Amino acid sequence: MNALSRIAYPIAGLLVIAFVWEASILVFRIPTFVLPSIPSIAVALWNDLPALLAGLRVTLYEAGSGYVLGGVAAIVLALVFVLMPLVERAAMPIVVAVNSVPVVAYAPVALVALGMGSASKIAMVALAAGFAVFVNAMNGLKAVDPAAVNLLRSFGAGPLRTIWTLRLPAALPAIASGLRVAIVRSIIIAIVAEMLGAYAGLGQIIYLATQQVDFLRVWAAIVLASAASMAIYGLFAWIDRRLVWWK
Amino acid sequence: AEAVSVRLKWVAQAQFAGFYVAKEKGFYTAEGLDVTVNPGGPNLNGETLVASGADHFALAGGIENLLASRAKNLPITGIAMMLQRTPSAYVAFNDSGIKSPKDFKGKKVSTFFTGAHNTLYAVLSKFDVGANDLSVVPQAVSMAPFIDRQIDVATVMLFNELNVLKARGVKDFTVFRAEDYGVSFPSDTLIVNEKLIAERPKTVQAFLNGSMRGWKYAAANQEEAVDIVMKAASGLDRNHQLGMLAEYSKLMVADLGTSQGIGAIDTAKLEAVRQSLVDRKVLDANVKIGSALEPKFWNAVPVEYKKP
Amino acid sequence: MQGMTDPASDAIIELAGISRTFGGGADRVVAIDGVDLRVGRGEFVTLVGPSGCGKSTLFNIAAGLADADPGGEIRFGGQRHAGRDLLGRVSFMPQRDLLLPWRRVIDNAILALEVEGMRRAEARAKALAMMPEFGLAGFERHYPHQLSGGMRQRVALIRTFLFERDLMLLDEPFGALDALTRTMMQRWLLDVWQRHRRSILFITHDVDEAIFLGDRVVVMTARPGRIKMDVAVDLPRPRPAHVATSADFLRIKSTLLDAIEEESMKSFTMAGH
Amino acid sequence: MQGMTDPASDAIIELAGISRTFGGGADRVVAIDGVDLRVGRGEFVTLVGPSGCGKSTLFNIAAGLADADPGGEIRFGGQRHAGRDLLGRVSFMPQRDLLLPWRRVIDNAILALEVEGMRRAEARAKALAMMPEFGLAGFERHYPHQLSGGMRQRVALIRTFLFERDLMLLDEPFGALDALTRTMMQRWLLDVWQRHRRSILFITHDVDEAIFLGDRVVVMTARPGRIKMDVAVDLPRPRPAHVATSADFLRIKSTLLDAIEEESMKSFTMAGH
Amino acid sequence: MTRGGILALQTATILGCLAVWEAAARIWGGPYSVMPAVSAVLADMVVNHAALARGILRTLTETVLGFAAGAAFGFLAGAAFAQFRLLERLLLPLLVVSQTVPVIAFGALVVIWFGNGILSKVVIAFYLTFFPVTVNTLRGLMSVDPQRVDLMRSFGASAWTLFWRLRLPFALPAIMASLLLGVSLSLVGAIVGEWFGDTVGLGIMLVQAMYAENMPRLWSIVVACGVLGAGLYGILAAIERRFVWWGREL
Ligand SMILES: Nc1ncnc2c1ncn2[C@@H]1O[C@H](COP(=O)(O)OP(=O)(O)OP(=O)(O)O)[C@@H](O)[C@H]1O
Ligand SMILES: Nc1ncnc2c1ncn2[C@@H]1O[C@H](COP(=O)(O)OP(=O)(O)OP(=O)(O)O)[C@@H](O)[C@H]1O
Ligand SMILES: Cc1ncc(C[n+]2csc(CCO)c2C)c(N)n1
Ligand SMILES: [Mg+2]
Ligand SMILES: [Mg+2]
Repeated sequence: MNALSRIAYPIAGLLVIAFVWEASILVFRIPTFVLPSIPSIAVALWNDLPALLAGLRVTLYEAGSGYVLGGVAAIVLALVFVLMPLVERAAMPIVVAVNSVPVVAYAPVALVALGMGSASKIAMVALAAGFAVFVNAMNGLKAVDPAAVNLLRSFGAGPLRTIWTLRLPAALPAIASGLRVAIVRSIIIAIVAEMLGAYAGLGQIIYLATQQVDFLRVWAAIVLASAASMAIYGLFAWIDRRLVWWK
Repeated sequence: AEAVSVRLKWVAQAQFAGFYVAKEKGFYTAEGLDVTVNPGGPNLNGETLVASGADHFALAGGIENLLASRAKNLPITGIAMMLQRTPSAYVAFNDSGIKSPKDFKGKKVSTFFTGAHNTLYAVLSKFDVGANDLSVVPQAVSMAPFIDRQIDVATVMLFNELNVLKARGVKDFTVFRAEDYGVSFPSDTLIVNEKLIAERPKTVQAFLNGSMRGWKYAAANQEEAVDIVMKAASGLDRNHQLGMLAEYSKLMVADLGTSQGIGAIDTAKLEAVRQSLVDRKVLDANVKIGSALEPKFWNAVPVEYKKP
Repeated sequence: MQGMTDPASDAIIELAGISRTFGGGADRVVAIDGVDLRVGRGEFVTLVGPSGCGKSTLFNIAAGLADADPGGEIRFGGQRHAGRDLLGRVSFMPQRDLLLPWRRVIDNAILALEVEGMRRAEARAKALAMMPEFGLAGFERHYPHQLSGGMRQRVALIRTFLFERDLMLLDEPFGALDALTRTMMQRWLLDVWQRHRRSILFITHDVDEAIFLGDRVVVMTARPGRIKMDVAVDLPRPRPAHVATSADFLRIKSTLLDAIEEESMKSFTMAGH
Repeated sequence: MQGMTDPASDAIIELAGISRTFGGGADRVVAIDGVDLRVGRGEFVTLVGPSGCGKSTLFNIAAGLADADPGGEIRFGGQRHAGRDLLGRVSFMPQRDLLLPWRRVIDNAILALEVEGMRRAEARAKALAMMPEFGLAGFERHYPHQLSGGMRQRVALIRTFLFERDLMLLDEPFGALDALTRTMMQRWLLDVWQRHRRSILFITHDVDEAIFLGDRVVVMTARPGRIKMDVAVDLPRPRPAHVATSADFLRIKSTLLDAIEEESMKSFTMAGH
Repeated sequence: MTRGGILALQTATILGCLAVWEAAARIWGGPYSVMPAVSAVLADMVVNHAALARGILRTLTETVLGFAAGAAFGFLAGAAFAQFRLLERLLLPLLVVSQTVPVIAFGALVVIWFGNGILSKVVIAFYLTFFPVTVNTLRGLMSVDPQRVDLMRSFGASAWTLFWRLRLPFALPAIMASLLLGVSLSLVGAIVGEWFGDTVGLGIMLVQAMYAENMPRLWSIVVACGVLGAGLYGILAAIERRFVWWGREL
């Protein structure tokens, strides 16, 4: 697939969405406060752009920081677990339990403990993004041919070396897949966390606009968030394709 | 019976006791209605739900929210005002040196940007404090930032956050009521879709009759009302709910609420609010109170259903 | 668990009473059962036996990769060892090539060197020099999936040879090679062995190869694997190609074939159990 | 693209001018280059050639799994075919066993039958009957990772034999087997071939095996693979084991060895390019 | 290590963590601390057990239904994309777009389109679940060993057979990983869904406790969520260990 079609198909897809959107407004007579027309959203986006971009910056900062923090922590944790099976045995139930609490359930705790600033959002994003990466990393690190592990051990390779030379490269596709799913989720979690209480960010803008019945602004903020997520996802998909170079 | 639904502005709690009581006591059935009470939640907006027809009625936000909705041509109309007085107030610790809203100047003040911020600005303007003279930040969920003194002044709902502070044993703080400075922003508007008014005015009347009756009963029988609410939404803290209903009732029966009845539409107050919003340029001058509210249904509610 | 040294022994490795059982219940398989085997310093021992008799299992134990059932004893360099101590001290070539799909040929070849900590450039230079001799010149930058079966095996061979240890355990290292490539690899191996005085334990299915290469040929029984026969090959070295037609060679071969045949037949007659 | 029938030909498969190039630029490898090869109906043709010369590549093309470079022609049963048409019409055993790790031995064995749509119970019964003959009795319920290398290969063999087609393509089917097991498998194969009049194309590295089994032995050149030599083996069948010491056999063997040696050497001298 | 030993180790770890928590809460925490003592949380759970049980049951139902729908759709989409690459190129980007939209911003739309009942919660749980399943199914199906594909094709396997006999088993480990993730997301979806107007469920109890700043209550619900999530995760993990034990071979 060449670069052109890689862009062309999503754009074709977006055009289809746009068409269905506008058509259903006309056919089903959907009022603007339920589904505004695309041009009116575009106008709102344009008019509010400075404020929205400022919000986006905050959201991306929180999402990015949390993502990096959570991603790194998840991979490190997965590596530790693979390195030390006893630790894995002991700690896995705790990790599963902590991870099984939906991030939104931590939101109140995070807000009260870490305040309404960025710290609480970063913590929540780290937790959510980390889990996605962790599950895939564990899966990838463990799905290694045991015979290959034995070969490396016969060369005198210790557990660290085995991880670096064998498990990590073998797990790369799975980790990349986790990272890819996690990045979009990071942005959403940041927005959701902001909706529950924040000083700034797209989520806060969306929450306030909802309360103040400024539906065009809600849509403009969401379109901006989606566009940013798409762009970042595209970038990651591109990197991901590079990662699995040997196939 | 005719099925209709009402959307609350928040999750089930004593703030909405009247609707639950009316349902439980058969006041709606007596009017020939089968009412579903739909709770709200974060990111739900009663104005939109009623405008779209998803719900027939809603207990929506303050009058400023209704005016803003009208400015955006949402086909909704207010038919009653539950709170005759501003439900919000401001708290500051005594040792902060803040003695009056004038002292908010240069301080960090948090408030709900859900409409309550308009009240704050109106209070401040009484003291010639401009928006740029202090730092106003959004307030959410928790009073912790205030208790931990990260914030100098916080906003409280008289029927909710203030009770939370008291229950937690927080002392030595002063409450600044907007009302005390002549800022009266009636709140908790009961709204209905325009189309329903046009097509089924009897239904609107029936719903309002039952609701007012329910509210009157709830205000008069608070213990029982809270029990009814708690049956609808288990897991609530009873004492907290009792406190909520007590305060809520006070705001409800204040001013016209006493003289004319619960839910009265105080046009003079509303006009003052409208003017302050227009002055601050957050509302288009073309939006008139008359186009946003329709008092005829409330006027037709039998007096014994609404007069406390 | 390193015990006392036994100066009397000049064996590099000595296995005594080694057994290994897999699974339990209905699936229980006794792979090897009380194997005693020693390889002297500088000795080239070849190991033959019917398919599935436990040769690879024995190798895994000798390389320190798998534990034997309790009761046996492994001595390495005269000292008693628990299996794991041997990791990194034995140059082991497994039956499957186990090339890493994400590494180019050259980087698969230097895997052991990398583990040892050699600088990559240096290791690559060393491996690069061996490529032509192994018929892989021009394929250094290919990935394993772009190679033929025999080429993959040769990459695994280079990888093993670059991991220079006193004892080499080679599990059918030439199985996928054609006759001539195999002959060339044999020459190469003998050369390395003689020049560096390595000790080699070598599994093969080719009796000719076993005799041609070995100082001794050890025959294993059908499963459960035991040592059935241990034949010294007293042919002078270097052995020319036509040694395979010599009377001595043929005599040994026929002894071995009889032994193997007897054992192989068991695998099939046991069959009807 | 099925063309007209050529009644004059009694070949089951005929390859004409088949080439295959991999990669491009610096990595370009011409694996095979203009191969002409025909296998007659009921004929047993063995194919030998240096490692990496393109034998497996040729098989993949003949089985319909890979496309040849444009220009060549494949005729199957007298009709011209595009490669893919041959899928499902040729019994193909690849060089690697490719057992499915999640299936038990018995279920790996019946894979082809299952694909054909046979009822599982029936297919299992068929496979079960073959287990003892392949020395796998008692291992039906094991998983592939619990088997030795040679046992895995035998499971792959059963899988192939159960897929009964007029043409069999076997890529080093006995590579991992010991001498005797190999002999037994050879007998088995010859039996199937003769009883059912199958046609077989068989890759091996063992020249003895090539001569012992084949009606013709085809020798390929070093890469790029071409047909170097096509030797008819006019030894009467059934061939006893000791045929390997007969003068005719040895004559053919020496011809072949010379040819292979010449080609193999190229792989290594080309090396220094 | 024996089964019993592992269990003992795990129990000890959990009890140890709880003990540290309790001690820390008693030393540093007050009655309104963000982290109340374990004992306080337990006491609240006892007091509130009836509501808690009702909440768990409701949320569990929503989660399971949403998860089942999401897993099924995610799998079908991934399988369809693997089979028809054109479909993938056309539609996968749209699914990606869908995942960039924060649903909870659309409370009103969800209510307008899916009503106030359980359906709207299930839809949101579904919406959060299906994407990782789609991605991993696609990835798992595409990463199948090409030589094994060739072998099956040589047996004349149809695309259908190839899928059931080879691609699917090969992809199962990756699919299972996504289900483990998906079940947690499904729970998130159910909880968030309850915020759109409901009276029963852990999500709504969470909101109530949150705005009343009732920390022991909040934690008792967090614990309930954790138990629920861990239970669902545990069931899936057990299924994985039992049925999808094969990894990959080089
Ligand atoms: N992981 C395992 N689990 C169960 N049984 C096993 C396992 N590994 C090997 N076995 C069994 O042990 C026996 C010996 O296997 P091994 O691989 O040592 O044979 P081998 O002599 O190397 O055979 P080949 O010549 O075919 O490679 C076989 O019967 C095999 O089924
Ligand atoms: N997918 C591929 N990409 C690039 N090159 C390939 C690929 N497959 C095979 N080749 C090249 O084609 C040549 C022939 O390979 P093939 O597997 O046909 O050899 P072979 O005769 O079967 O060898 P062997 O006896 O070692 O199995 C080799 O040089 C190999 O590197
Ligand atoms: C008019 C009005 N504004 C703010 C609050 C305080 N409050 C209670 S719940 C909640 C979340 C909003 O959805 C907030 C901010 C209130 N009770 N009423
Ligand atoms: Mg073996
Ligand atoms: Mg080959």
